[in-house]
Amino acid sequence: MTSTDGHMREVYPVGGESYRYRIADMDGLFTIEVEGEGPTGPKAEITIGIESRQAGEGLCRTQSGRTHPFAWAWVGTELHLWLDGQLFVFERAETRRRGGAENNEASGDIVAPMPGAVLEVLVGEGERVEAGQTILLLESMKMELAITAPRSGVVRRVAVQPGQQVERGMRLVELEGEG
Amino acid sequence: MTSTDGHMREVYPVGGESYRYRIADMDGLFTIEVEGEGPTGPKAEITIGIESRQAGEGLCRTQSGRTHPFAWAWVGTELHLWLDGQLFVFERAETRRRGGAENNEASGDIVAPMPGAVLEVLVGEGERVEAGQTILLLESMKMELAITAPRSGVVRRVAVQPGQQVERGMRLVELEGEG
Amino acid sequence: MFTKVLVANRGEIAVRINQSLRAMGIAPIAVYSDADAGAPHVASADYSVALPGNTAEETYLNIPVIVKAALDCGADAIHPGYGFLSENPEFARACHEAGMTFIGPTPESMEALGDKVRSKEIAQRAGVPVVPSSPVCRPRDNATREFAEQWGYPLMVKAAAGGGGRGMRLVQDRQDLDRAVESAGREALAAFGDGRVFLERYIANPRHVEVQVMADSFGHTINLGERECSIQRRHQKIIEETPSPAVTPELRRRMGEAAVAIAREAGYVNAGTAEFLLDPQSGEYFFLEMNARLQVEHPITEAVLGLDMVEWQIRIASGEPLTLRQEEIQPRGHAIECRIYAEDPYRDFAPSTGTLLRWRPPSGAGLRLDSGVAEGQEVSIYYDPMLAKLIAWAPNRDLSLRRMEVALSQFQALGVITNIPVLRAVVNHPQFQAGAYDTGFLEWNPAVTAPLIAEDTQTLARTLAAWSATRPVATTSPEAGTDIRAGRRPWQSVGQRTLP
Amino acid sequence: MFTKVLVANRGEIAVRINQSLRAMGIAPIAVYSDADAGAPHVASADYSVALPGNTAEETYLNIPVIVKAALDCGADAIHPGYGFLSENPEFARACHEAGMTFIGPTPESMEALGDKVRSKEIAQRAGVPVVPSSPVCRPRDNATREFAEQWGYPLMVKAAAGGGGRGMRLVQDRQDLDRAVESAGREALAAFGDGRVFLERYIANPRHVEVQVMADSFGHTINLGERECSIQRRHQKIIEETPSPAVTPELRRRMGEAAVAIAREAGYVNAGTAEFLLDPQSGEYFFLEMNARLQVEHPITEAVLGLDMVEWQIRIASGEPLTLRQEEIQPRGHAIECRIYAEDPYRDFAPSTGTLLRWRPPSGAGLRLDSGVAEGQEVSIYYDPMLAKLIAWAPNRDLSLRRMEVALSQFQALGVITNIPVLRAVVNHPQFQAGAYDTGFLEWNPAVTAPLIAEDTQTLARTLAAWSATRPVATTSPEAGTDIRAGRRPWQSVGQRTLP
Repeated sequence: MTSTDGHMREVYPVGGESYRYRIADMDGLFTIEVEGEGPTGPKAEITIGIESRQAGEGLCRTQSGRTHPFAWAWVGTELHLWLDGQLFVFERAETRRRGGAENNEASGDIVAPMPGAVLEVLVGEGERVEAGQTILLLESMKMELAITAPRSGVVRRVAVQPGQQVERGMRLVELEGEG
Repeated sequence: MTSTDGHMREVYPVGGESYRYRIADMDGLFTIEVEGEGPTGPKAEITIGIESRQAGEGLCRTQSGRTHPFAWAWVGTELHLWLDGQLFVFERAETRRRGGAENNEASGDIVAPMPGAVLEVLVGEGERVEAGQTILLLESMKMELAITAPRSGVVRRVAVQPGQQVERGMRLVELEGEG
Repeated sequence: MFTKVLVANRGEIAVRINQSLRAMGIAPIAVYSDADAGAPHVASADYSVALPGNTAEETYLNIPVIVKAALDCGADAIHPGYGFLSENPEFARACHEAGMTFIGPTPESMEALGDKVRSKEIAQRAGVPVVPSSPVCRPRDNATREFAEQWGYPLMVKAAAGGGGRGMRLVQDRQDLDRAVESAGREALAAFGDGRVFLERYIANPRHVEVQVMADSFGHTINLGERECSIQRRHQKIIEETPSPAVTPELRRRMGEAAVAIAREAGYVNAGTAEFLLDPQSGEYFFLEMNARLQVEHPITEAVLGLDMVEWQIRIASGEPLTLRQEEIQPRGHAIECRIYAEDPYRDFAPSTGTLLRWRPPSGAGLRLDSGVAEGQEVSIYYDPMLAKLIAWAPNRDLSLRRMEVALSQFQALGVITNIPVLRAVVNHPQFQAGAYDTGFLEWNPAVTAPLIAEDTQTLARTLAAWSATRPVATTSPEAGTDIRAGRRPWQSVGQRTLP
Repeated sequence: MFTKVLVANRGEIAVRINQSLRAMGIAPIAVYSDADAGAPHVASADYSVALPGNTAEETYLNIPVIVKAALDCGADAIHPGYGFLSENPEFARACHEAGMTFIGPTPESMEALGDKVRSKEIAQRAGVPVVPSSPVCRPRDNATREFAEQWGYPLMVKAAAGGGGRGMRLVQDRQDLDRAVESAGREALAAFGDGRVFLERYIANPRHVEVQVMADSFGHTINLGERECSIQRRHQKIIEETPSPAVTPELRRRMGEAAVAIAREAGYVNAGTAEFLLDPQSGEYFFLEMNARLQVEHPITEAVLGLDMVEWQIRIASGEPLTLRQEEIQPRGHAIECRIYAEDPYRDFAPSTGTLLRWRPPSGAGLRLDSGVAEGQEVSIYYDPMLAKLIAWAPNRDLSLRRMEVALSQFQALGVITNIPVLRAVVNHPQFQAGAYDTGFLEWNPAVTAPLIAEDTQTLARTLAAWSATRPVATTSPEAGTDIRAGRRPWQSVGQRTLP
């Protein structure tokens, strides 16, 4: 769980951009290098409160006196950060190689956006689908969610069947063509 | 911190009585023997929530359906138990041998009932005091607290001096005679 | 008065009903599924009964098991809350047959009013305008298609037994009709145990305004004013306020009288809500449906009127007269409610599950939190993703909105993704603040679901995230394993650092 | 209106003022001692300034350092809260001299009214009866002894600059007089930076009733009704309610007019409170003192009147007129406040310190929590042991008491000992419920500080304690060190056990 030296990938809420950090922790001191960003900002004082294995809280005060309460929690490999009433989600870059949801999508996989049960599969293997076409129905928390094709293409593989429980990020259908 | 097998002494809120427990923890199952009490009560189902090193919470449901939320926290060697809106404090029996506050009192010591600073010592060693006489002033949280003699006697030793910080249970004055 | 009341529900509404019961000196009895064994609605009750299983059908919709639990515990009455069995006349009948009071309307008026088709007929008899709609329909049915051809698209599919946006579909054109009817029917069956749906003419850009009514068993019926519920996503309300910025005193009087007329026509007893679509331009309103139960958003009415609606529900059910007079119903100040959902606004509001690792709601002047969860609780896939409701009251609308905004900005919820940033963005939106909004607000303002965050806040977030990632976890922390007394002070300053 | 306001306080009142400021669009600035670096009153502010040190003298009573902090941050005004510097005219003057507004009365009327001796003279000029008292006195002083001989014992020693029970002593006979004067003077000096004390005739078994006044700078002064504050331990209030069960409408009118007359006589501006002793038998009242600041118990007045008193304090200080008319001041329902103290009722209310390992306050209909702490926070020896205030409102007194009792029974605070069981026992006491109590209530009912607990509850407690002691701690837990995803579900059933 400790990532005293590693990269982090920002997945949220600023969609397009991706920042990498290299963090070196030496005797409680640390330096942060932000790839592609040079400037060094104002000094800040950080006060931390109780920490558990999964979550912690703190208060960050910059030199201008501006005060920012924050809190964090590890949700799987994601670091969820609450700051000034906003939520930011970061993902460790290493997990990318193991295949995260976003990565799969780019490769042609359609993944479950939430945990739930497969209600109905509306396409078959080899079938041609149009962008926006509903290909699968998921049920979660008493609601139905229609999973639509992100682009046109041909269904290479259907990875799930009706009634099956799925986790978030699990592959449902594999598309090929018109990538 | 783990007391999977040990004695516990009840110090609160039922003043006079003292209960001891022997707890055996084997493979997650446990039995509780209560010294001096024989009867076996109704079956109960316990559901536990998150636990940290120091605190935890649970719900106890007896066979009649009566439901009791509870929570506990370790405060030093004391186990604080919140049950049905009441607070119960238990102390591990072992600590008795190391000398708790109550024990000292019986032996003639007057101990600090709260943490704070000694403001004034009103008696000298060798001086005779009457029961109820103010012997020392403590300050804590901006308030003065007068420490009075629990019984008449002669001051054997004054263990603190004005300005000194004291912890709860720390010996302030030693009395002798008329025990 | 009752001695023991079983609350046939879960989550925040069961906790809230438990509180009123205990304040009245009545012992609440909770029921719970396997997943809810440690939930706050169980902890806040005096007695509890396990309902084995996890799906709603096995547990909170399971009439025989719930009635048996109530009998076994010696309950005098059952409060159904909202959702689940609250508008199921079979359940009300089963309670009566078992010799217990059902806290709500009679099965007969529930059948008549809870059914969206029959309730419209009642409204028409009471002289209240309604939105044109079809009889109950099935996919690929001729009558269904005829109605669709007559009124044209878009059209709404709605569950006859429904509420809360469940079993509801907007149909844009002919080719989607059958699938929508099918899908809505299936969802309605799962949610309400009743798969009947019907079609309704789609009114574009209306406001959704509802009127609360309360009636006792001696024929005394009053209205408790309106609630504006136009901020919706997927036809489900997320923010409500009262008084409505769109309702003039004259309109308030007319809509209030209309709601009371419908309740009287149906012989209605207990709390109910008449929902209307309001055309903000013309001031025309159309009766939509009557919810024959307590509403999710009842706390805002309680806040401006200073009363306990659940207490009145229980008093009325026990046979007491409603002693409030219509002329006493004078709202004071303004109240707004935000529903905190475990859902990801950045992933099209998909439900989010997990463990609530931090749950630190705000509190203070003018704030009320009705919560069904606690820190450490697991949010499962089985039930509605609404975690809590935050209510802000203030002497005027402006201050109540500001209080809400401040409170939302301080609400720490981590472990599951919530819609709090969206709620904040709506409350901060100039159009919302001006009161000039309708049910299309979220659709027309996609920016509120992707709020702009200042660049320096983003930079700070990135830096703190990197910093948080360096925090030692408990297993590698130096004091792990030592006596807690030796642990470091819970708050400590880590000194000055240069932040990029 | 102001842009930035520094709040020269800590704890719940600083958090509460921050909330009103933010709701008004004003940026709050917090100040904090070393021990308070992570406290909620800092987290709820937009800016913060460290006050090095920990004692009140070094930090929250340090006028030059606080004024400099305000200037450095560009504050337009300073809100002093209650306690600390709130009634210190030097501080108000220092604010004015630095070009900032002090949110409170003028230093002159503060000096006149805040001083208990001079305030009595003002009351007498306004034609309001007062309790006989001596001039400012010193130990072993002739005038002091003369007053004592004239009125006899018991006598009260009180701090001229005091409030909240600090610097107050009951003297039972002659031999204790000098020590009491000395000790009260020292405590007053530490608490208020002003060691002057005086003697006052002791009225046996009175009720303590206070009237809230509010005045703008244009001569408009109104009263906001009374608060009953008779439940006290060590002369410090722990439970307050409004309306008072002892005050008739006629008495309410007379006491309200008396309070306004005193404020007018003193040229008083902003919020202030006239405290009275009330003889419940004769209905006679005696003016006691005027608190020239916000009171701890102001939320119960806010609850029944539906207004934000801090907002009005700020508006009035910024030069706005008070637009509320006396005839608009109509209380609705009943409100009660319980002060949650970190103190051990079973050890003579000695302050309790430590870490708040669990802090799970109740929430819901009619409840308000004003809190200065959060779970994980350390409660230090340096400041007042009041952690939070719980306020319950309901349409009537009976229901508000019941709501409070239910809420207290659900309030989980572990890690420091609190007075919650005592508060509960008082609210449950038949004498309190009948409204027939006075300031001697706790003294005459020692049982409330040692409530009887049913034998089966005790047995269950013992068993659960033994059981809790068997719980594995994190360091020996099997999943420690594993990925959190593999951790066990946060709630799990451990099955059926036979409990002794």
